[in-house]
Amino acid sequence: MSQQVGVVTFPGSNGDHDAWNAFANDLGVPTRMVDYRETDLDGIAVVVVPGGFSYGDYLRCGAIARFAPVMNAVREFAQRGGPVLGICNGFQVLTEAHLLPGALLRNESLRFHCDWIHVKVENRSFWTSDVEVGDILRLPIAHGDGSYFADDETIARLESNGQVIFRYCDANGAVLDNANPNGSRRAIAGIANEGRNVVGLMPHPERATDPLVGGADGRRIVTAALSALQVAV
Amino acid sequence: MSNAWVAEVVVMPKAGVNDPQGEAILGGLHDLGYRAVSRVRAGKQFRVEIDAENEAAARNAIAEMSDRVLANPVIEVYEIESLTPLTGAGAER
Amino acid sequence: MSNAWVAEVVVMPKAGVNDPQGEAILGGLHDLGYRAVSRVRAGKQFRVEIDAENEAAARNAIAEMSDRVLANPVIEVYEIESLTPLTGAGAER
Amino acid sequence: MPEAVVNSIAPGAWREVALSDDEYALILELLGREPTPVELGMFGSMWSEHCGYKHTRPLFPRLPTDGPQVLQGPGENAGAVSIGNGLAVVFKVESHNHPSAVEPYEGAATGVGGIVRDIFTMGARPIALLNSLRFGKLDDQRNRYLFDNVVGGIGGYGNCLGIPTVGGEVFFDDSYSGNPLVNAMCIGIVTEDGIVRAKASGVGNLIMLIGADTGRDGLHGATFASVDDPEASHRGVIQVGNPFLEKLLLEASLELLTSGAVVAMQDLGAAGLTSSTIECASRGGVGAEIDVALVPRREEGMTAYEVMLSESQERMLLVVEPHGFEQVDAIVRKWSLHSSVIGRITDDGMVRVMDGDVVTADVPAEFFTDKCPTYVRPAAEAPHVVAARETDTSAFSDLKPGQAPAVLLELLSSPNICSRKPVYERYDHTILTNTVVAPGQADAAVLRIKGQQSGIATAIDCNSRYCYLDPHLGAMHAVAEACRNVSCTGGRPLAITNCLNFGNPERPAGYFQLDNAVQGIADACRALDVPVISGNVSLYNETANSPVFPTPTIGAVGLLDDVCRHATMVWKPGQSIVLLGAWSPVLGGSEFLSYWHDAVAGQPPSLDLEGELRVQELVRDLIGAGVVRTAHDVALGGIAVALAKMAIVSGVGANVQLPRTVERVDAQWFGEAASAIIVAVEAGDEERVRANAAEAGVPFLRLGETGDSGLTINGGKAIPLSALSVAHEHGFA
Ligand SMILES: Nc1ncnc2c1ncn2[C@@H]1O[C@H](COP(=O)(O)OP(=O)(O)O)[C@@H](O)[C@H]1O
Ligand SMILES: [Mg+2]
Repeated sequence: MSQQVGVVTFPGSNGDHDAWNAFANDLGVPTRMVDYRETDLDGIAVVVVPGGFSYGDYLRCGAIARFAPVMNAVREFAQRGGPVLGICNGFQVLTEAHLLPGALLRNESLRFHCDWIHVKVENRSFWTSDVEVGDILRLPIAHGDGSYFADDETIARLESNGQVIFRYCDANGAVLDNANPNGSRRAIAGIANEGRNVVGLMPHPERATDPLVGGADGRRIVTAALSALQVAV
Repeated sequence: MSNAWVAEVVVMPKAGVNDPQGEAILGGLHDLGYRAVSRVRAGKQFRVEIDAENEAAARNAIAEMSDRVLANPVIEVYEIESLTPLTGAGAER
Repeated sequence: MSNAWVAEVVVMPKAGVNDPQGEAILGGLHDLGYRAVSRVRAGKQFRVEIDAENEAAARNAIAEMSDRVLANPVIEVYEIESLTPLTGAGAER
Repeated sequence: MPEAVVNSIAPGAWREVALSDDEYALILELLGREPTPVELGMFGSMWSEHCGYKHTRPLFPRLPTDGPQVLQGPGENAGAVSIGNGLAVVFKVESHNHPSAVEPYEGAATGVGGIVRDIFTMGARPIALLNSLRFGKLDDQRNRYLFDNVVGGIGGYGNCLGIPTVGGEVFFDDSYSGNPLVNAMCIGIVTEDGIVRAKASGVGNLIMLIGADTGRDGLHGATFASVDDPEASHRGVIQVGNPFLEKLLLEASLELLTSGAVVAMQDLGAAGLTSSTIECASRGGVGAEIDVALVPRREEGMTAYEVMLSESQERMLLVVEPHGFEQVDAIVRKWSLHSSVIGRITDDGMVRVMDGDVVTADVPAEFFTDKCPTYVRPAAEAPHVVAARETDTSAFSDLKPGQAPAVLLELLSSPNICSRKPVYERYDHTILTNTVVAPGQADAAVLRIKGQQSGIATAIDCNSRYCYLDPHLGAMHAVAEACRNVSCTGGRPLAITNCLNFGNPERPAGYFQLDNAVQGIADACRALDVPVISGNVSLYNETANSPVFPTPTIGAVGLLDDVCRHATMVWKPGQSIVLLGAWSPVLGGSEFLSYWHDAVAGQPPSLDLEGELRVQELVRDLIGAGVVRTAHDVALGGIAVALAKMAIVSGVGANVQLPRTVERVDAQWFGEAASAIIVAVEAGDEERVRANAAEAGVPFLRLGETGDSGLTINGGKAIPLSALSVAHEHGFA
């Protein structure tokens, strides 16, 4: 069976098309939508949990989606070391599902915030294998609940283990308060699990794969999928 | 001398007002197998600490601010669920 | 034979977790002149109607779904504030 | 007559559903009997301004609606135009003013929900939203609350649906205090042969309802939007939107429409089940029988009347062939929704409403639609408006030359001119990855169409101050400006949609405004060769008998043959700045006069539609040829504000001489005029642009050149870019 990117969709996902477009069209790799009711991930080599408002984001973002049948398969996949990327709502789902530590709270401003921002690559992971630590990427954000929170102990562990993958910064790479769009602790924009195969981030690399629509820095994240797919592009 | 009080105010959607959040939670609980749940209404709870001379003054102030700020009377109703003197322990809850 | 119950579950941000909503409300109240308010915490309240054989069964089920679904223990604490038999009147509240 | 009906109508009960005595008499005459209570409620809604267009239908024939590109004009849920290669764009604008005045978050949110349903009902996938918002001044707390929550509601709904909000406008004036205007526009894309019309047919076909359960939400919303009693709309239960459900409904509907099992689809908007059933039947020239007992309810104890008039959101009516039922049901369930068969199509032209075995209404569909009375009212311009217009603006003391830079900074931070970023950053404008030109970058948004070389540009506009001073001229300006904004990005305007927001038409002054504004739209559309393909009307926008400024909002959509060849407001250092188009700025109706002298007065700028057409064509051609990548029209605040905004977004200053066509300093800097577009070009292209302009008969005036870290006007002291930006960025703070 061919090795594909699987884009998981829940009721209320709305970033699924963008994720599909980034992988299938811009990267040109075999990609399929994986319905939340599916229970196995046969043929899937890379899992993407896209953005959106799963179950309306009612209760808490990702709180209901994490119980969807497909999430058992995603958990097993992740435990086997399979690469998983959770974007925005997908990041929230992964934290609710305890595949990543911490939680995402309402933006400090209490407002939805859409803009192009910068993040700095802080550490290596599956999803940062095509960028260098220290690189600055310009990506869009679009969320109301993106303020990363974990208790002090967890934050300390993330920092010392090098699990902080992206941090908000200004265009020159300076991590400043006014470059942190949502009040995330330690300006954390994205983290990885201990195995570095599961990454969640609030910015949208999949919306930044074509300069015509604002920038292509996100392409350097999604290309990481190629190594898992072993396909020639 | 004034005292400190803590009030718990519950704000719920008015009867008849659509509660999409409650519906989504109900749906989620059903999918999880909690089929015995027949209805969920989702609202807000505020814990307000206030200085006031006496209980009546505290209650008045809380009622007024619930009306004006905490609840949106067009779609919500509020209730002061409790009003108690603030003790050291309560403050940390 | 099973009975209907109604539970009120309160979910509040854990101590130490930022509560920007509570802070914003506090600021808003101060602007409106309610200077005696010293602290506001904003949480959620769920009113869950459930069928269960008896009170203990209802409480168990509600506790389980609160733990698993209604609250996220990383950031929140919950409390079952009340659990009462559902009467006709309650259903329409 | 329905035999089971015993209830009779209490004297005067019709007034409670906003029907006049004469209208009630007409109902008696048509029916030859008393209506039932349900029928009365249905007449009240269908004959409201909102559904029946009583005051505007007689005016509509004036509007041009044809063109080779038009696939669907007014009359359906939305209009459609061809964009070539077998594709079409579908679009419409709609108001949600009255609900937003009462509950701004939900009012605005459900406004977005409604317009999005109009688009996907046509079979089109929504790809963009715009909005046009008007409020009273922000020093009033209630207005601030309305502004904040309307923006929140628009974002809350659109963001959850995953449709980017790519443009809009926000305007503040006292006339809107307590009666904000909330107009939402949606654009969708569909293959030309995929366009679906809401025309019921096929006797025996099933009528199905999908989406939300029915509650008591917004009972009589349509009626209350048609009387100028702001308290009236409090009486119903406020509608609370559920964008999550709408997202499921959107996906399910689009899948249903391509399945072939669905004959017609109609969303439930104002007057809910009543209007959707009647409109679907009457468009198809058939009858319909539905049973309210089969409608799933959210509430217990609802009457037939309540079910028929509920405005619960996120519902769709389908007409389905009997054998298609299974297929429809399967698709609906796949999207976690449920469906109910609530009736059938009949051949007798009657709309019959059963409640179980009881007939509660039985009326020929055309009584509700074609027989709805229309009114042409006496029109007379209000004397105070005449007086305002005839004010001699030269009597206002002029600014001293040295004062102008400081006034410029103040204007830049004024509510009508300051940066809209605090608004549009609350809207997702990057989702769907089609946004080539985002909010804040240009006069219109530009979207790519995946898989195509072409793209579309869109803008929504209305200078309602001009419309107040001269409704005919003002409406022409609105059309011209919307099209000009599209042209400034390189798009050729294909068609417009309009939303007529006015006060009470039963007053001569109100009718005068409506009548003249519609004529103005018609005249401008003819001259600019853009048809009107859809629209919406909201009358009775008044507080305490004081009407809002007449506000005919115009949404325009244009086509770029090559989306890579577009323009923004951004210029580069070392370019020549050129003004294209005639330039004779006036203070009449200007933002400056309103802001600085607190005067809404004077004759607004004149509009030469032929000159307008020429300058727009020229700029589009230059953009299409790749010569111009920077264009911005001069609008609110005049030429100094336009140049400052360009400098701010570019992060690059300029050195310019303002045209000396007027004596007064204030008019030279801040006077307004139509049909003028600032472009920046490489120095080497300047002569070519001059020649093209001469050929096209468009005045050409070199203003100066870009560069530096400040804006130098008329050789004065440079205003630092940082000062301009700070002023502009913090206007709402
Ligand atoms: N309500 C709104 N929703 C979305 N975008 C808006 C809204 N109001 C303004 N904008 C965007 O902000 C930018 C600046 O608006 P405005 O100052 O009206 O522009 P202009 O330069 O045409 O006068 C435009 O891109 C516009 O589309
Ligand atoms: Mg403009």
